[in-house]
Amino acid sequence: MSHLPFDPLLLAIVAPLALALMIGLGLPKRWSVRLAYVAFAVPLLMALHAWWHFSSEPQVDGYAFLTRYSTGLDGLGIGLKLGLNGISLPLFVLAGVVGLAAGLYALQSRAERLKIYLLLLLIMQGGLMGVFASVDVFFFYFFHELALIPTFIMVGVWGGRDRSYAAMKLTIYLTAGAMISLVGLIALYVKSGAHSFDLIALRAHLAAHPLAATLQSNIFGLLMFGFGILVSLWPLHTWAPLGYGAAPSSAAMLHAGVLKKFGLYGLIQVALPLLPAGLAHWAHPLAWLAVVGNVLIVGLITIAQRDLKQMIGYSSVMHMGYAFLGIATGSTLGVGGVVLLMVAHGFSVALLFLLATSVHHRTHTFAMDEMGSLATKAPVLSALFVATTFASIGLPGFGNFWGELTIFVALWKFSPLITALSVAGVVIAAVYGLRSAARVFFGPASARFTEIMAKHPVSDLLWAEKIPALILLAALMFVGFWPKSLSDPINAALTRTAATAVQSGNH
Amino acid sequence: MVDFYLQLHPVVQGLLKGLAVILVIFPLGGLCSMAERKVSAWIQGRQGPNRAIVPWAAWIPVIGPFLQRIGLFHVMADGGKMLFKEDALPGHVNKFYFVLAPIVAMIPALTTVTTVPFGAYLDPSGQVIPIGLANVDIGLLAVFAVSSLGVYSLILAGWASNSKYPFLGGVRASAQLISYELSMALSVIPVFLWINEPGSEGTMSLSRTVAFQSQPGFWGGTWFIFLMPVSAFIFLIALFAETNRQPFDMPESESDLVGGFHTEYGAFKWGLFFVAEYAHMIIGSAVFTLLFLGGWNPLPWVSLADLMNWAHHAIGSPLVIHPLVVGLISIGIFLGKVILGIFFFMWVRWTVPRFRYDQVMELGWKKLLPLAIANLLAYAIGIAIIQK
Amino acid sequence: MAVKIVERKPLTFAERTYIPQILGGLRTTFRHLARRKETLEYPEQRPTVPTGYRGVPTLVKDPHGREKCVSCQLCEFVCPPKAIRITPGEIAADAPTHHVEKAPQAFDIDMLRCIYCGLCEEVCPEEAIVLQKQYSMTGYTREEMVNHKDRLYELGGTLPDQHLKWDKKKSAEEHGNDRH
Amino acid sequence: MTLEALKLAAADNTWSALYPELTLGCLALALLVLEVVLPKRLHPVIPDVAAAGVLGTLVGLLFNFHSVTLGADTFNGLLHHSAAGQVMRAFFLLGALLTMLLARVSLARQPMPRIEFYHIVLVVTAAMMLLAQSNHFVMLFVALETLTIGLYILVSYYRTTTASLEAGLKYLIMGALSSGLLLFGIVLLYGVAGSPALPAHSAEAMNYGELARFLAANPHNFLASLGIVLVLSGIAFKIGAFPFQIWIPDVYQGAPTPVTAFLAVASKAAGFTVLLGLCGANGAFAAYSSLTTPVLTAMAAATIIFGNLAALTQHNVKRLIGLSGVSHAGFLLLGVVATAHSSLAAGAIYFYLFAYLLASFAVFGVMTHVAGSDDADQELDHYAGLAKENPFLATVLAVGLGSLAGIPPLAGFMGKLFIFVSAFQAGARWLLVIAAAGVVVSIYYYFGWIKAAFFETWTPPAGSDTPARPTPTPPGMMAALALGALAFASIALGFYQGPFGQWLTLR
Amino acid sequence: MGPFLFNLFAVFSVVCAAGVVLNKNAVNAALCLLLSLVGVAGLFVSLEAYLLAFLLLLVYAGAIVALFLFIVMLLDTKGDARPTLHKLPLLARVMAFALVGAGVGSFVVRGQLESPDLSRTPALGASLKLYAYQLFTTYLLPVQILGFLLLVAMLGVIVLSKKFDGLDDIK
Amino acid sequence: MIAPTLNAYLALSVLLFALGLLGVLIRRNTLVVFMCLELMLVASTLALVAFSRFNGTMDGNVFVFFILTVAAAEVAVGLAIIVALFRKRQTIQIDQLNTLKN
Repeated sequence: MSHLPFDPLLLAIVAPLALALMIGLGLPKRWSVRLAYVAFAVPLLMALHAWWHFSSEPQVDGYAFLTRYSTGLDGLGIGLKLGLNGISLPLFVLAGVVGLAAGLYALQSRAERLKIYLLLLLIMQGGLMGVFASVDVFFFYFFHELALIPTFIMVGVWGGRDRSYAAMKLTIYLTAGAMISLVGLIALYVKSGAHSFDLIALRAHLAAHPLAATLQSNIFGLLMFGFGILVSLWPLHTWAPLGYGAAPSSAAMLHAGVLKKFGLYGLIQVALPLLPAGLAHWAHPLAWLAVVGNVLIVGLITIAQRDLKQMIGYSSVMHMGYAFLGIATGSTLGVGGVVLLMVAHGFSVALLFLLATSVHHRTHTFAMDEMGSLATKAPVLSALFVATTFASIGLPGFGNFWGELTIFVALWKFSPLITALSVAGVVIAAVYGLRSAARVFFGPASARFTEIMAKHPVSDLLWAEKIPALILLAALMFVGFWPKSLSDPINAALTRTAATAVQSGNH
Repeated sequence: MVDFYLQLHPVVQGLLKGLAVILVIFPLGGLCSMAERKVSAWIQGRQGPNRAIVPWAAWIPVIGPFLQRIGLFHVMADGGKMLFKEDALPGHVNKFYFVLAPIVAMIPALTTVTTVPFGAYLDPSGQVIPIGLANVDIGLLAVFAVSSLGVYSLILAGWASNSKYPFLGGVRASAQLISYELSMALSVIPVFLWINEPGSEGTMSLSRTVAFQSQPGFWGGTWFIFLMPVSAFIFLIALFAETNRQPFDMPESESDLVGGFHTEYGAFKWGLFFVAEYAHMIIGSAVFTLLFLGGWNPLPWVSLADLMNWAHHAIGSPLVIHPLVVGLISIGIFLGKVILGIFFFMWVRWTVPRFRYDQVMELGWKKLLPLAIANLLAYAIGIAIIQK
Repeated sequence: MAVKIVERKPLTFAERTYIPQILGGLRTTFRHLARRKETLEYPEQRPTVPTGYRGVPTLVKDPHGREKCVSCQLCEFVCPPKAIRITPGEIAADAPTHHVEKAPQAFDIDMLRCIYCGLCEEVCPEEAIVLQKQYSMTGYTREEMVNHKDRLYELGGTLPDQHLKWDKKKSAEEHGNDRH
Repeated sequence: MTLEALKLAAADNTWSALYPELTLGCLALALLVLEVVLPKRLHPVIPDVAAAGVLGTLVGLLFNFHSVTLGADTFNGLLHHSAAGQVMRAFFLLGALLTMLLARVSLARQPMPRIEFYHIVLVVTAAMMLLAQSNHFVMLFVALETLTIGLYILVSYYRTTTASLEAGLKYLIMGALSSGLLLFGIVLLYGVAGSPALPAHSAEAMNYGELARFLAANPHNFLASLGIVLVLSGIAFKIGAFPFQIWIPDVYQGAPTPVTAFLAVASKAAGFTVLLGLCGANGAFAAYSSLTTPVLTAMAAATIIFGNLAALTQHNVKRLIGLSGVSHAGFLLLGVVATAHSSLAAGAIYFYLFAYLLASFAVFGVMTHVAGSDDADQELDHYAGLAKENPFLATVLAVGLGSLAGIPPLAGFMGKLFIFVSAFQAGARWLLVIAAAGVVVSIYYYFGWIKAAFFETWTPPAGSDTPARPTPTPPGMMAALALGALAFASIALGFYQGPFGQWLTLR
Repeated sequence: MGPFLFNLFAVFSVVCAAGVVLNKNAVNAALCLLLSLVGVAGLFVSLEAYLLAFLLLLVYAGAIVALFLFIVMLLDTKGDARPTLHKLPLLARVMAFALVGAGVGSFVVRGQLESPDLSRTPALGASLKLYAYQLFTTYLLPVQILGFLLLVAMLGVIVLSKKFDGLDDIK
Repeated sequence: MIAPTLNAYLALSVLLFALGLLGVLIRRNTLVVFMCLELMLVASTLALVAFSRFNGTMDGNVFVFFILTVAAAEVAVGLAIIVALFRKRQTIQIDQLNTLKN
């Protein structure tokens, strides 16, 4: 049991939501801001607490901190069941860290109507914590949507160029994805016959009574495409760069960094263990889609980008291709790599968005052609940006490296051809990453940037920006230097689920 | 003769009945018009029509002058005039409906007569058998239903005339007739509540109401006018309104509408309206007699059977209780009451001035209807207590 | 003097129902029903004509059967509806009444115009025009309704007064006015 | 028929079982009496009396939820009391209460008399409550007609505007036509089921139970089938299902906004209670499910498709919400289709209806406040910049629309989820696909509305001869409280269903 | 007598009903409706439902159609000003005819019911008492509801057509 | 001569109903449309009475009461609406009632 007199997971979810509610009911701005620090910190503290105590906690089927709260739908097998296993734990921590960083960044951003902005961000944060703490598939989905809604509004209200169009497109794509995955989940629920959305119960039930192979592949297809849209699987990815390009930085950080991982997380936690035959059916199509679409095509498109934020958006889409590849392998190694990549990419992409916004504050543009020589004015910013770019390319020393490496290793077994193609992607990533860094920070300043610099004095990163950036960078480096701290529980959990999956796959 | 009649084809029987009705109602209507002239004259201290006579009647010593004095031949003269006068059809009217309206006026007038029993005879076992053309179980409802169709003639006449006064008359008529139907129907419900005691066969038959009023005993012998004066009062007023008689003759009030719905009519078509109005009056007072005045019973607490038995004892001849005699006597008594009723209509006409139209509506909706409802409630409760 | 305002009496309930009033009316009319009829059955019964009745205007003669009218035309002028038309004529010189000078050559009274006002009678200095008790003048044509002189005399007849003004005048002319 | 039999029959008239309806009836009469008795300056109190009475009835009903008559037939089988009936009673009372609250706002802008409105609402509500419990065609017809005729009046209540009268006339003609169809269907069923030549004929074939017995014994009777189809089409009119939805946009637009809300929610719900009573699992037509299921399935599919597609192009929000209501009817029909094979379906429909009630009234509440004196003229443009002018209304609107769209943390999502689950349980997969697509499409127009309120600013049209848009009425205390409560309930019911959820899922 | 009356009234009511549908003039249509109702009332009589027959006359013919006629005359509409038949309405009309025709046809072909022997089935509709018993015991609740319905209808008509203070839409 | 069987009555009532429906579909004058609606109701009552008579049941006859009352209320309200609308628009042709358009 937890050493705390309360449920840490529930607190992590409720704290931001409670503050959001209070703000909604009219808390004064001063208090809102003060309490927001607490509300963003609490989830991280709870996540760290959980991480610290994870191994020492009693576990049920790999899950620790299990508690169940009835919401009145016990008859349907729905209940708020919270718990963490080896896969969700890193992501839970990720959510806490990125959430805090995004929150801190938002608090210093002086956005107009800050209260509402905070409110939405807090809802997002609460939802994110809920997504990864839910054992119940229904609530897992539910919290995701809860976190997703504020994104639309934030893009629509605080967004940049084309925000109205972007918000609309985002909403429709993501809702469509959510609907498809919902249908898949319902299908799973109804066809499993377990009368429960509880993942543990479902797994146990399906281990005993596996579904027919065609059914599995159908449901897997629904989940794959549904979740795939949410994770920007090619060719349904077009919302992502547009949305990220328009989104305010904190929203983009949280969404790209954490929320987007929901789809992958769902595939790993739900689809892989429960529908092994489905994966077998879909693995190759998925892998080809990912490598050709996400990695190569999107990679090439990324190179062609002129807009910094869009570039980051496309790069994020491209990295998701690796994650899909890892899932397609279905092996413990590959999937473990995916989880690692998810965590590392979460940190790195959030940091990139943060830094990109900071760049914008100084250059008043996202167009890379109109920048240059920022390093001379803002050395810390450029250092951080370059480091993060390295991380995102997958250079050793950062979490991404380990993730990608394990995926490639696992992929080799799956298909050498695809491996070769995907490795080519790394080269592409290096090209656009380094080129962008070079364009923005080095080389001669463009005419326009000179003009801007003349008007606005360009400073280096302020402390208010530095702190969230450093938190993220620290986390990124931590994963890079000590991946074992994550991979152990991941592997343990994956082995456990793989065992059940193999069991049911044999039927 | 009766046997011969019964052997006829039903359709022929029906035709004969219809013919009888026409043959009775038309002259009756004429007689009523005569009566109206006489009564109005007498009330105004005049002699009334008393001059016209045809030569052959003048030769009859006493009767001839008498008929002349009471103005009988005026009726004939009028009838002849209406028949032979030029029947003008104004150019601006809707011809079809203009011609149709008076005919429509006659339909309810003639149809309702069939459902009204007008006499009774004693069968060998001493049972009182009512005489009527059609004895239907829902008699009164039939009368109401068919007479409610009378409104169409007024609406059509008013509309087809294509002229504003007739139109106003038609509009007034339709509103007035519909308005008063309500209180009329409500006012008679206590009567039927009273006669349909629990366990009996439910009926709305008019002859049954008469039979009830001829039963021995205090309640049974009472006429309903004593038992339910308010009902009778409401019914009477509504009857005035339904027949468009003064003081309710809004549809043709000559002081503001020239001639009302029949302004454009003349000659025979006008005559039909005229006859229809009197037919309605006859039927109205017949129904009133049946419901509230004991029908063919001679006096309150003295039924027809009592009278005939007493006469049988007094005279001793079995001829007295021969069905034909009893029938004639009962018809006589009944007709006497009906005539009294018609007289009352005329009496009121020459006493009470005409209402204004808004007064008519107010009286109907704001006075009579609540009164009728209150009356109904009171009797419903009272009857429930009495017949417990 | 202090003004005293008399309050209007509100109607009592019975009065507001109007039923007693209507019953009263019915009683009144019913009483009339049985009363003796006031109607005069005209051709058979005739009204008694009172003295002073202004009936048909006629011309009268004196007890000697002579015309009284001297066609002074006063009646013609006074007649409001201008119903009278007189054509004066001379009296023949050999006539015994030559001294009267004028007599109507024609005297028409249009009965379609006459309003029986009696002004002609009043104005006549000779009392030659007199309203009779006759009240019914009928005819089939308009012409028939114009009373000519002979018809007027026929209707009027002789006025039986012994005054005989013109005789006195003549004798006074002849014998001197001894009375004066 | 003897006196004793009569007394027995009369004894079955358990008036005490109808206390909520009787209260409403007496209250309605009391309003008229009060209008006469009270001096004119006290008349504004009368609507409050009505609302308080309804509230009292609602509270009384909830406290006596498990009254003694539950599960019994009263009034010689005219009525059947059940827990579902109690729930719907509460539903209609709530609907009436909210309608009255909206009417206070809306009627204040109109020169029409007030008290009659409340009177009619009360009577109509009582009729709906009886309809929900009717177990006999005579009762059904009489209650339905009382409800419909009351609504004719309410729809054309703002007789000073042509739109209201036109809407009233259209509703009248369509409503009367549907009544005619329904009636003829009833007559056919009654006649066939009473035919002595057929097995299991009954002298009291208007009773659902007797009819169900007859239909079970005569599975392929042409006349009975015809009757069923006619009855269904009559009901389809009331709920606005395809192809009988043509009246919806016009009538919704023309009717006074509170009445539109009442129509959209309560009237539709009444139609569905009838439909459930007839086509539900133990309904009168259960034996003919081979006929009703395809009919209803086709109807549901067409309704969803039509409603959503037609709503896409609307600019008048009343038409928009009307057509979106059509698609909601489609979702509910989906639930009705599922009742035959899913125990959850009926509960799902009830939940959906409740969620729909909360969300719709929230939206209509905002519409009432945004509308000007011309009630029919409520364009999407009028909402531009609402978030700046009145953030409270905008938030309530967003919550309401979100719930209608079925966005997760809100009650509407739970409703859709239940419907989808039950539909999947019943095997209506293609319907489910259509429904899911419908949800995505619906997001577009709902979000467009939210977008107008939040993301756009009002600019008067170029040709400035068009009059300025109406200024929103700031909500009064009661209205604000009610709207806040509705929005809050929409959110809370999404998270926590409690005893209501227990009842739904375990029935 | 029976068949004769049936055929007479049936033909009469159908012809008049067709008159309602096809007549250009609204007044004619209303009168056709009236006659059709009279025909139906006659059919009721031939079915021995006397009370209903006369109620039909009293309520429908006496009040409802009179009201119709009243309104038709008040509004003085000049018949159906037939609009030129556009393509769609024409199509709709043809479809309407086809639909209704097909419905009636299929009904006549397939909707056969065995006709019970009339002499052995009791004519319950002839007895007034039964109506009363049913209305005041079994169907008491609907009767009460109808009371409210009528009240509501009355209020509605008042609201929709009365002249109120401050409302100048009715002169 | 057609024998007055149940089928005959039924066919008759269906015919009347269909005529009413047809009128509702093809007529443009709202008053006439409304009349046709009433015709439909009457056709239903005819079938109801016929069924009651031939099946020897009572419910149908009683139902007719309710139908008649409902029809009366419906007509009253409907005509009030029509008159009110006519006062506003001076027309009752369905085609011309097009205030409500998107």
